[in-house]
Amino acid sequence: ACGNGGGSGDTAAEDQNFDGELLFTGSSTLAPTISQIADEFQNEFGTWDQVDDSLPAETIQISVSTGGSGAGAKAVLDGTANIGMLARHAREEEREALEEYQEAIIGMDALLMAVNQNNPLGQNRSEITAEEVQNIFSGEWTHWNQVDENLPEEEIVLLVRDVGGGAHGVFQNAMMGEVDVTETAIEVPSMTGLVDRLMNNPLAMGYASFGVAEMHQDDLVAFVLDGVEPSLENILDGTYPVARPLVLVWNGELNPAEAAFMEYIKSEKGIQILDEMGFVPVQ
Amino acid sequence: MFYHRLEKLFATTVRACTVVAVFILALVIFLIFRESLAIFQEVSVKDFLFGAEWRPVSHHPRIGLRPILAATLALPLVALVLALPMAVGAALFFAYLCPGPLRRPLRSLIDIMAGIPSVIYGMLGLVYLIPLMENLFSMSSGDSLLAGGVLLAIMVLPFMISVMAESMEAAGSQYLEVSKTLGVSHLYMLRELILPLSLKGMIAGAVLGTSRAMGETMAVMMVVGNSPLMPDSLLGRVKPIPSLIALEMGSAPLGSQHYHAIFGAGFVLLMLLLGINLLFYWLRRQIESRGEVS
Amino acid sequence: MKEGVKKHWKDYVLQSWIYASLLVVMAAAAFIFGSIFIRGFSAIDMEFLTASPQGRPLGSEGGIFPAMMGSLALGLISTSLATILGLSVAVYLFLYNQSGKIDAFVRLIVQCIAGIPSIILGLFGYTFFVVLLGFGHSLLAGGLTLSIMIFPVIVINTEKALREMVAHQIMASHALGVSKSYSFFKLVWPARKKDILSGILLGTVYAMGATAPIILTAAVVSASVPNSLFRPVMALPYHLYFMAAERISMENAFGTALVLLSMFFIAYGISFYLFQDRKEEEK
Amino acid sequence: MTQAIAIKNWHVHYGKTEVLKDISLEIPEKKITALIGSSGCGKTTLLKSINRLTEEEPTATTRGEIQLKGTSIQSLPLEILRRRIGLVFQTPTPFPFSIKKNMEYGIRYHEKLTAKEEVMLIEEKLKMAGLYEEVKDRMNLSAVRLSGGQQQRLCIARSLTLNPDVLLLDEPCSSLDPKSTAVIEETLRQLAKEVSIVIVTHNMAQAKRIADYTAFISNGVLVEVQETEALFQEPKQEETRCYLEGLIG
Amino acid sequence: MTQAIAIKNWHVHYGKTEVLKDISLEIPEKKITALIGSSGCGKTTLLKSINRLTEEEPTATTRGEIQLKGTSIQSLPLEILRRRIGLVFQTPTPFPFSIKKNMEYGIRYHEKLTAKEEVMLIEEKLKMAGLYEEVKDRMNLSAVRLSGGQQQRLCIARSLTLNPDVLLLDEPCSSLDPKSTAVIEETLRQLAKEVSIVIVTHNMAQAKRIADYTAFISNGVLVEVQETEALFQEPKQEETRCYLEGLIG
Ligand SMILES: Nc1ncnc2c1ncn2[C@@H]1O[C@H](COP(=O)(O)OP(=O)(O)OP(=O)(O)O)[C@@H](O)[C@H]1O
Ligand SMILES: Nc1ncnc2c1ncn2[C@@H]1O[C@H](COP(=O)(O)OP(=O)(O)OP(=O)(O)O)[C@@H](O)[C@H]1O
Ligand SMILES: [Mg+2]
Ligand SMILES: [Mg+2]
Ligand SMILES: O=P([O-])([O-])[O-]
Repeated sequence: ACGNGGGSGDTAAEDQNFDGELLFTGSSTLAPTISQIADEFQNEFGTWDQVDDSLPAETIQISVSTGGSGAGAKAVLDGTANIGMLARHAREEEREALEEYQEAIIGMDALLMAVNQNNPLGQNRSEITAEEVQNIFSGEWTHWNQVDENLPEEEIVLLVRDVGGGAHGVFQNAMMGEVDVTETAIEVPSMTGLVDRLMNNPLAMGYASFGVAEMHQDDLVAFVLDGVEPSLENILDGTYPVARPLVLVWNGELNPAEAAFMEYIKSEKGIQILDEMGFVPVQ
Repeated sequence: MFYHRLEKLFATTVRACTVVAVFILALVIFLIFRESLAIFQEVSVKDFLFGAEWRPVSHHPRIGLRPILAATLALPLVALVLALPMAVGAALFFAYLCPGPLRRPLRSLIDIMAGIPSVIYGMLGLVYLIPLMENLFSMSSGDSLLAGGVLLAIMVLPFMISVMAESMEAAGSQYLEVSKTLGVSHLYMLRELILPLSLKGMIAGAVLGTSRAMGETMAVMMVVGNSPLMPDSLLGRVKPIPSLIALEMGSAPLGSQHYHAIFGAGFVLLMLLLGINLLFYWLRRQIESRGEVS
Repeated sequence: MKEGVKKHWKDYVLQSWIYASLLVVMAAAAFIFGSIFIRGFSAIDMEFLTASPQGRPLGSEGGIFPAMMGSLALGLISTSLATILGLSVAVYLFLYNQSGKIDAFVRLIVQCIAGIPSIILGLFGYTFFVVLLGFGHSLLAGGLTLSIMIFPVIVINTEKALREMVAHQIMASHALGVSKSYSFFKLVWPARKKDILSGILLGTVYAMGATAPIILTAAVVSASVPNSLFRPVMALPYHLYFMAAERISMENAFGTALVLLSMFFIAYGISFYLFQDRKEEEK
Repeated sequence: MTQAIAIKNWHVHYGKTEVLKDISLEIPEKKITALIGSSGCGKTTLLKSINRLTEEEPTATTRGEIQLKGTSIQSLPLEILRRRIGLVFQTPTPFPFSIKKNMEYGIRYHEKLTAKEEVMLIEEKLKMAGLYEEVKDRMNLSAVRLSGGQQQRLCIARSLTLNPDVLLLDEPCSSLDPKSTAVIEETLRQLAKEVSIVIVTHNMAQAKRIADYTAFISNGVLVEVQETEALFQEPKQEETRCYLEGLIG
Repeated sequence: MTQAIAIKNWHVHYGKTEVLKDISLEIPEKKITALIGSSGCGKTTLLKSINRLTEEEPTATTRGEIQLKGTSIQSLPLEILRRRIGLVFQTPTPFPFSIKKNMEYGIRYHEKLTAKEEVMLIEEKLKMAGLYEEVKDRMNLSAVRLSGGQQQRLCIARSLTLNPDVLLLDEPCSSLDPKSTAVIEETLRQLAKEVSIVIVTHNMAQAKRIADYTAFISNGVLVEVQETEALFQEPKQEETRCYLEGLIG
């Protein structure tokens, strides 16, 4: 709970200003997890005074919205959300724009180079090199037989996140450098949507969030990248190159309600849910 | 006396609201324009409209609307080509062939179809149309200009039918009886009298339908793939302005170049549609003034 | 030849064209309504209508109650505002304005507002209501944005209803030396209220079905039942979009679509009934 | 002869077409004056000018002066003017309410009466319009269910509730059967004892039967006005003669 | 005297109101028969009955028989019947096409003519309707730009293109100026040499001028029919006399 610095005389005034409703906005990767935690939180306590008796007896109400990591940073910036969810590091501009930038890294995720389980390449091998990935995503190679002569001459259907997605920037920086992703790629507005399309199209290739891919292990093939397996350990120790943090950002001091919920996210319960959702919690 | 005193208040309210309504349009145009102004300080209008690439957040940002603009125009065009013949045919039916008792239920059905929210159309497109396209054209992925066009055609069809049937009735009903006295058949009358008379009504329906299609967001966004490519093939993927706004606006940081570029695109779309509406207004005036002569 | 009807080949072409078009339209209608009813019906049960979204990812289980309430709230707010504005404009044109030029001008403006695409209204709502006026991502901002969208519909429908008012009756009322507000409240409104109301109702459902204007102004993926004007809300169309585009649950997407569509049918039913009633009266 | 209304050099344009050209005409008090003329010559427009209903037509512009008992109608507040000058239209225009509500409509706006006074006033005016006996037992019947003739008399009665000095009637019998017509004509003759009446009619016989004076308008111009007898017997103008003989219109 | 049309015990209801009651009337061949009667008495309905346009009114029901030259009109195919019986309405109803197209409309449906035959037919009929000289140099002018009288004559000519045996005219001159009226009256007199004509008119003078026979209808009942002269001089029925003296309607 928050510090009880204020004298008890102020409680009435505090009650008046107390804001028991929180809005989280941002990463579509992170949104399901946060809403899951929020759901548990609401079910467990119901009203704020149950969380901490210095808080008033107002109903706990936590809303979660998505729009991509960019939208999360922006919402905090324009004041439309309490806390932004980012599935990447905050950009320099974003940090600068916020007067009192604050953040908490709650977990790690990685982007897996993934194809459908019936994909010709996926059935042939389990490894891919960074150079191949770059050739495919830059549009250099447009057909599967260019990746490997034995494969049929069929179009590579590329699935990427729209520019608002955290994955977009992370992938760009880690894999593409200065080279642009080809315009022919299909932009999908969320990670779950991207993975779903991947599961339904044998000719598709895309980058899948580790967490989301976990849930659909049987339908996807995730490649070993340059000899590094996308495993929990490799992601945590940074050997797997396309890893990204899951960050919550806000501006200034947390208010009592925000602080109380933040505490909960970092608690045993929060960590357990994060883990269940396929992410790698960090303390 | 209550109503003597009310009159002033009522008249003032009514007038004030009308003024407010007029100002809403000005405000919308002004604000969208103001927010897009900054982009034209970095990119020339010409480069903005006709630049070949839209990569607002690349390492080397390029802000060119050409493929987006082309898609914005191509989508309603495809929809129009598909919907127009059917709209005219069905409108003829509703205006002049529909048996009396079926008239109102069927017209209501058309009205309801015209009012179905576009997300519902988008969802149906996603679930049924895209797989269908993949099978029909053995595409590796069904998202395409054609899918968007087909979906838009289905969406604007009821709307166009309803506009056209109304104007066909208005244009032809006064001549029905005369035509009958000349002993000609119903079909003869339809093709020799009603069709030529409804020409302007059909154009109006087509224009209105096109303008609807051009501004449509949700349904289109769900089936066109949203790749900023030139629409050089019906089976290619495209990204029109409404999709661009809906997809990118959420994440463009307030005040960034990307943010202003999105407003710039929005302003272009707004101008396009206002232009079409002015055209329509002019057309309708033509039709009405013709009505007076006869 | 039956009844001496001579058929030209053009008649056959015309006839087949008309009936082919009709067939396409009817087939589309049957398909749209059929698929939504069949698939939607199996998704709907008591829980779906009364619970909040649950499951992981969020929305794959549970219900849509907050979204229904959110949509109703958005419909209510936008309708009340748009009605004040729309009725005023229609009444002004019908009773007060005496200049043909102003009449044409106002009509043109209304026509133009009707022509603004909903996504642009969303952009406008975001800059004006959300950021400039500081309403934030909220029910109020969304309601205001939607009210701009439906106000032309209400003007046009009200105008239609007023135009059916016999011009002579209005003149007769003027001839009795009463004021215009008296004419409106004592003559026009009692005589035409059913038509006006049904026109307004159609505006309401139009607002409740719109997605693009509320993405940037009001809608979130998860929120409680609306209880404040300054809070974001869930809304049926946005929830539907979220379910379908992110492939969270097609079943629930269809269920949501059916609920949305049912609202349409109810509204049309009411306006159909009002209309019927009036026809009876006139006999 | 005192005048109820004096029209002086009156012009009306609809948009650019002049439909009334320099009309000067005096309406005598407590008499019936008939306006005749072919369709579209401007009779209705003249009536509308008198109680300023032309102002409600978006495209109409007017010039000249009209006086009500010596005062310019422009200087009178609209409500007072229209109270003093009633107008009944060609097609009966009952409001789609009950007979009672139709009668109350004008009263309630202009006056504060007790329920009893109101009932009495309504009764009196319905009697003046010769409708009372037919409707007294069904005052709550919707007015649109009355026959055309009854509707028209209701409209006359409704105008009378405001105790007007002048009553303008625009072809009040054109859509009525002969019997209703006869009743209304009788009603008007009775009313003329107290009210100045102007009636537009396309029926020469009717003008002959009830009007004290008759004015003939052609194409927006007042051709002549005379005592009715005289006008029909010996019109001063050639144009009037042609019209009366059925050569025109 | 042979009859073009024989109407026997003809009734028409609109919904529940009977607007024509037991009409029996014979229309002589190659003569002009005028129908007179007050507004709403059923004149138009009678004309519509003759070429079965009443069937197009959803609420109309009919009883009785009408014969065209001895054959029941019910037994004739609709298209043939309407070809043989033309109908011209009160308001001129040209299609908003060129004069030429207006004339071609009926011809092209019913007949297969060479271009030359067609031109000649159109010319002939325009001459019959007394319009040819006025329009021969501008056959491609839009018909709606013609004056009212010219439009009405065009409608007559258009009906004539089908070579009808009978021509029905519903107040063809009511919206026309005296000069146009005179031209059309002359046209009808000429036409009567070849075609049987029925004309509805509210203008007694017109009936006197052109009709051989006149029938008076009142409230859906045929009151009397006589040679025109006789009817106007010595009407057999009291009701007719009243009507002619302007006491009713
Ligand atoms: N609101 C209007 N706008 C434009 N023109 C009008 C309007 N009202 C009437 N007119 C025109 O003004 C002329 C005179 O009309 P008015 O109604 O006064 O004629 P009238 O003598 O009453 O004819 P009728 O006997 O047919 O009632 C007509 O040519 C008519 O077309
Ligand atoms: N389609 C219809 N439905 C119901 N009633 C009708 C219809 N057409 C005409 N009537 C009624 O039938 C009666 C006769 O109408 P009709 O048109 O035959 O009269 P008319 O003698 O031609 O009158 P006018 O001289 O005014 O043209 C009228 O009372 C009219 O209201
Ligand atoms: Mg008039
Ligand atoms: Mg008639
Ligand atoms: O989690 P995202 O930022 O990629 O939506």
